[in-house]
Amino acid sequence: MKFGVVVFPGSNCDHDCYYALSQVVGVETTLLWHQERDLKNCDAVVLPGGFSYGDYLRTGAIARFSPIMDSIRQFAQAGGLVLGICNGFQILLESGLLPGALLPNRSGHFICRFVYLRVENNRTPFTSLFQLGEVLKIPIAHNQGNFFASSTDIRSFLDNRQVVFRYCDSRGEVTEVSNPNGSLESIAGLTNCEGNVMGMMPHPERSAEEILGSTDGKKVFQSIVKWWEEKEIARK
Amino acid sequence: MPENNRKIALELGLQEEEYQKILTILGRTPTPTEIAMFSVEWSEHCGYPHSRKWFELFPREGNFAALVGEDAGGIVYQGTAIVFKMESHNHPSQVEPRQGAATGIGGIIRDILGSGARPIACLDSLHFGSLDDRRSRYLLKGVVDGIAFYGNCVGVPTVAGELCFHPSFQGNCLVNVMCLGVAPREALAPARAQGEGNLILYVGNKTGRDGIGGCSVLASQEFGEGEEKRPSVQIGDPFTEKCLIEATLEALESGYVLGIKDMGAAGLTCSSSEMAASGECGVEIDLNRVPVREENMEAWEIMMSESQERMLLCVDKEHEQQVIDIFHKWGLEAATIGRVITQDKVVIKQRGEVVAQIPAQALTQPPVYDPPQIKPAYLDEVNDARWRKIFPPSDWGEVLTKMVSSPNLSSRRWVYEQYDHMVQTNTVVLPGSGTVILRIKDEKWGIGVTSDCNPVYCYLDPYRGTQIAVAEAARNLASVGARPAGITDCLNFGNPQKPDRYWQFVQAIKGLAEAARFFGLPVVSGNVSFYNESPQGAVHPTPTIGMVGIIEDVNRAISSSFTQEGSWVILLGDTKEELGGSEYLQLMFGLEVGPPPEVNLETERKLQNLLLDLVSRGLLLSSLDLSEGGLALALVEGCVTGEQAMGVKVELESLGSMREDALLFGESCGRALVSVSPACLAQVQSICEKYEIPARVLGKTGGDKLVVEKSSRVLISTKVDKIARLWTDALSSLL
Amino acid sequence: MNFIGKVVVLLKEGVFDPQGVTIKNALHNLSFSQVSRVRTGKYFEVEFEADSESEAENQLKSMCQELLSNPVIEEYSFQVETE
Amino acid sequence: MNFIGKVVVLLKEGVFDPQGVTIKNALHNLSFSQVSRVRTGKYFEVEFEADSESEAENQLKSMCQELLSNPVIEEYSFQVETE
Ligand SMILES: Nc1ncnc2c1ncn2[C@@H]1O[C@H](COP(=O)(O)OP(=O)(O)O)[C@@H](O)[C@H]1O
Ligand SMILES: [Mg+2]
Repeated sequence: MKFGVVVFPGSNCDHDCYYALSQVVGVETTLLWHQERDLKNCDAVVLPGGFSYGDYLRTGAIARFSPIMDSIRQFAQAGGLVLGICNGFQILLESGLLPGALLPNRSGHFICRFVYLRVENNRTPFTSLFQLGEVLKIPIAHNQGNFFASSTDIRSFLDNRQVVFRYCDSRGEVTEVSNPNGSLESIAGLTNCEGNVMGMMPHPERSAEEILGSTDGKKVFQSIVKWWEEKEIARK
Repeated sequence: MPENNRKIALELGLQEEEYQKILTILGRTPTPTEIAMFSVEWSEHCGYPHSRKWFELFPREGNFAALVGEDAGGIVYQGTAIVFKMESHNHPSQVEPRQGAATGIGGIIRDILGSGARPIACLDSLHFGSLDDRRSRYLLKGVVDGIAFYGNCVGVPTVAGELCFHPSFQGNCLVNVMCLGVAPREALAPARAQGEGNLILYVGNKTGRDGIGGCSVLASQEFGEGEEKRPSVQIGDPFTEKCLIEATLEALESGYVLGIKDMGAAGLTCSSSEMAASGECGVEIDLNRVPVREENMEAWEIMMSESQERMLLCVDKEHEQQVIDIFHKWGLEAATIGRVITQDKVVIKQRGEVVAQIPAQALTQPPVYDPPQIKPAYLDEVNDARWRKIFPPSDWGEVLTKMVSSPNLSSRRWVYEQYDHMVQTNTVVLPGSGTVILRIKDEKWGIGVTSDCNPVYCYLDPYRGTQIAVAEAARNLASVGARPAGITDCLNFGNPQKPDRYWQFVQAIKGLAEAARFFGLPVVSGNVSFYNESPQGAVHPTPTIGMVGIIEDVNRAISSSFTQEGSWVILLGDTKEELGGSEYLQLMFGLEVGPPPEVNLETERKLQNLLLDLVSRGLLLSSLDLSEGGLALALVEGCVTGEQAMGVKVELESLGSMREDALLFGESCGRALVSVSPACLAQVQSICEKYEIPARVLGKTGGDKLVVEKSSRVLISTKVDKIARLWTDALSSLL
Repeated sequence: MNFIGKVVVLLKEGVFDPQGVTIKNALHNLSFSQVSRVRTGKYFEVEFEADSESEAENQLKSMCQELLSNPVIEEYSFQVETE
Repeated sequence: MNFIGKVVVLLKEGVFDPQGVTIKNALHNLSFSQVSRVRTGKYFEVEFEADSESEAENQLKSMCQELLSNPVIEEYSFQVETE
């Protein structure tokens, strides 16, 4: 299996994702420059965190027009796996690959800290190694992670089980206090209807090694690998 | 005409005798462009005329191989260069806190980038006036917002720093920023021009009229009352900086870049002349080729502009296009603006005419001054130990509550959570849980980094105060297992032409030099910021120390939080009856009197070695050096900084008899608080004996209360949850 | 012809505006207690060429829709002036 | 009486506006090549009470000077409307 990590100007978690995938998970990984259209036969694409185009104007607003996004749109429509992390999530929303929007954090500040997430759906390519309801420890680092959508949309996300991660406390309770940024329904991660595109604000690549304080993020990447390998076996 | 030029020179801040010196160097009347170039290059900020001679006192070598060059210096460990430098952005931040602080981060990152290293961490040491004051709160919020805005966007984690409030910073805040970078030793790039005919390449943002004369005007003058002629402040563009970092590192990797320098203070003047001078050659520059943002810019404006996010490169003439292509790929300006010549000259042309022609060596060797020093009169008044007469309060629990929720002692979480301190995934001990440790991917070893200075100690005794800052920074590092390796500094003082201020400065330099030499720490880089004065007077002397250490096995790194119930809590080092300069006296009695605690460098060294030994053997569960707030605050930090708050019960009888306030809140140097599992206690004690450091077992961790007793009398007994909440939320609730 | 488009982008009514709340509180602290609400938004001045005023308006509208605003959370309004 | 103050805060002429440059480049990439410049600014709508229109203008002016703009790098303009 082969991963591609997109490099937009201003991405700053591209190398971290590359390291986590290639060195920690141990899967073939390549960097994809935003000006290119070739996805280099990747089986999964990661849009990393950072500040593409400085977040000038709006987060993700300018990156969505990069040439590579055309290819990613086609790739996703054909069922390809796309994971957007933090700024990558924001880009997916701006490009319409995921529904909704991310507003500035309720506190008005950037927040960098470990949070807890509850797994709401483990039947996605991104969470297949988790138990339903499992509590993960993964850091966030963002200014605009406050998820917003109309109440009817939110309803349908919940009904379709598109909500994959919710912010919770260490015991798995979803409370007002455990919501770091004001996201509606404490949404931290969301897939599209089909389930092959996921965006999440927390950073799995920052919690992929014991020395960084948690390995829960590693399992997000490993889930993708497992899901893909099983599909390959089924196909053969 | 000559008379007019002399007037321009004086207006730009040059002294009469400096102007005369320029006449001698050139043998003619300088052109306005030349005057502008001299004025910035010889300014306090770039040329260090009032401080340079003292730098000779600093050790340039130490326990580890050191790099001490013209630019960012550093140390070398196992073939890896670790370069670091600190710089002030006080005056711009006072005027426009958000952009002032932001461009400070941008500038120091480019400084490190200019050495060819990848920036891997930033630190910020911040000093503001009293938090009761609205303007101080505005400045704090703006500065933190600016550092977050810039630092988070460029993807360099801001991992540590300091935050201190004191009325002396009311009209003049201090914003000191530090950056650290790493590169293979042989990949470092020189800051020089070389090889006749090679090209001078300008890359990054366009040049505008912003920040013109920033360093000569802004950083080299005091703030006056109701200042109208406010200097322009630059706007930070972290997006361009991020691209500049990647493009520059890519260009360096190509091998076609022969020299590089950031365009910081004094912009093109400084970068071009210093590259020429250190390459012992000259450069010829055509200003018509400089990418400019505004039309009709005068030569002197282009030469003085401090537009941000620019670098100057010396490029192999055969490979100009390859290098340009790299910058274009990242969407950056790249223009060949000149070439290297053999003569010792900086030649500046505009519209086909030579507008400046100055010997590079002379331009980069500003005059050196040694103004008079007088020991300030206040010193005897404030160092009279009058605190011994004060009557201690009766309820220590209440005092503790007040201390943990005070501006200076409460948790800094409100600050560091606004900074992305994890990007690059190297931060293995996070801010707030001890001294920060960074790993180096694929290496076993790691880096510890800290900054420190207590301005009140330095006010009461600049020499001793500075030594304490060095000792404390070293103790910070040793307590988590990092061996102190090198120092950078940022020396913030008042007007050097006032003899009492200058005396403070010289005392601090001497204290720093001696302590650094004693500990085997080279001073690899630094920065001097004078004229930190407002109509209320000078700031307290603040020689901020930035220190870097090496931890041999990064997996051994520990934090300050108690981690295991039932572990023994041990105080290393002696507690003396010392309260001078303490936070306790200031907060509880409004007293700022000395003398500050004694510092014994020999004992400090023994303690450092002991801590390093204990950590490397994996014998400690937690470790934290004592500083402001003394033993009581160290206990609080042990209890509340972990994932789950944990109680502790201690008995202080073994520390000897003295005032209870000194016991609890005294700030004696040379101490650390460690916790040890019962199985290791005997071994730890015998190692402490070997190092001749007293180790007093105070009690055990566990429960949900912080309990402090003396001779079985309860001094403090309080729920840790409550203390944790107070400590953590204090700062944000005061804002 | 040269035009200046003046564009205001606001969060839609009903979308929480934390910056607005922060600024309102700050104004109260400065004793502007008479302030009941603050809405924050973005402002752009776009200088561009177009053949006619109606043409200019059409172009600016496209810019707003395609780039300058996000219809999920924001609404825009503009004015076109000749230079 | 209830007023709405509409405030625009812009970077002063000559002060570098990196956001504006980036947005202009993005518009060019979207083939709005006729755009020669973009200036970015902040926009505020302040709802407040005052006794009269001139009183309202005075108050809004103080808010702009004290909080909404920093005269070192920014300039402001406003309009007051009755609700
Ligand atoms: N301005 C700041 N920026 C980032 N981190 C900070 C800042 N101020 C304090 N910190 C962090 O908060 C923690 C406590 O700070 P402090 O009490 O000054 O440390 P120390 O006890 O080592 O002197 C440390 O991890 C420190 O690096
Ligand atoms: Mg300290």
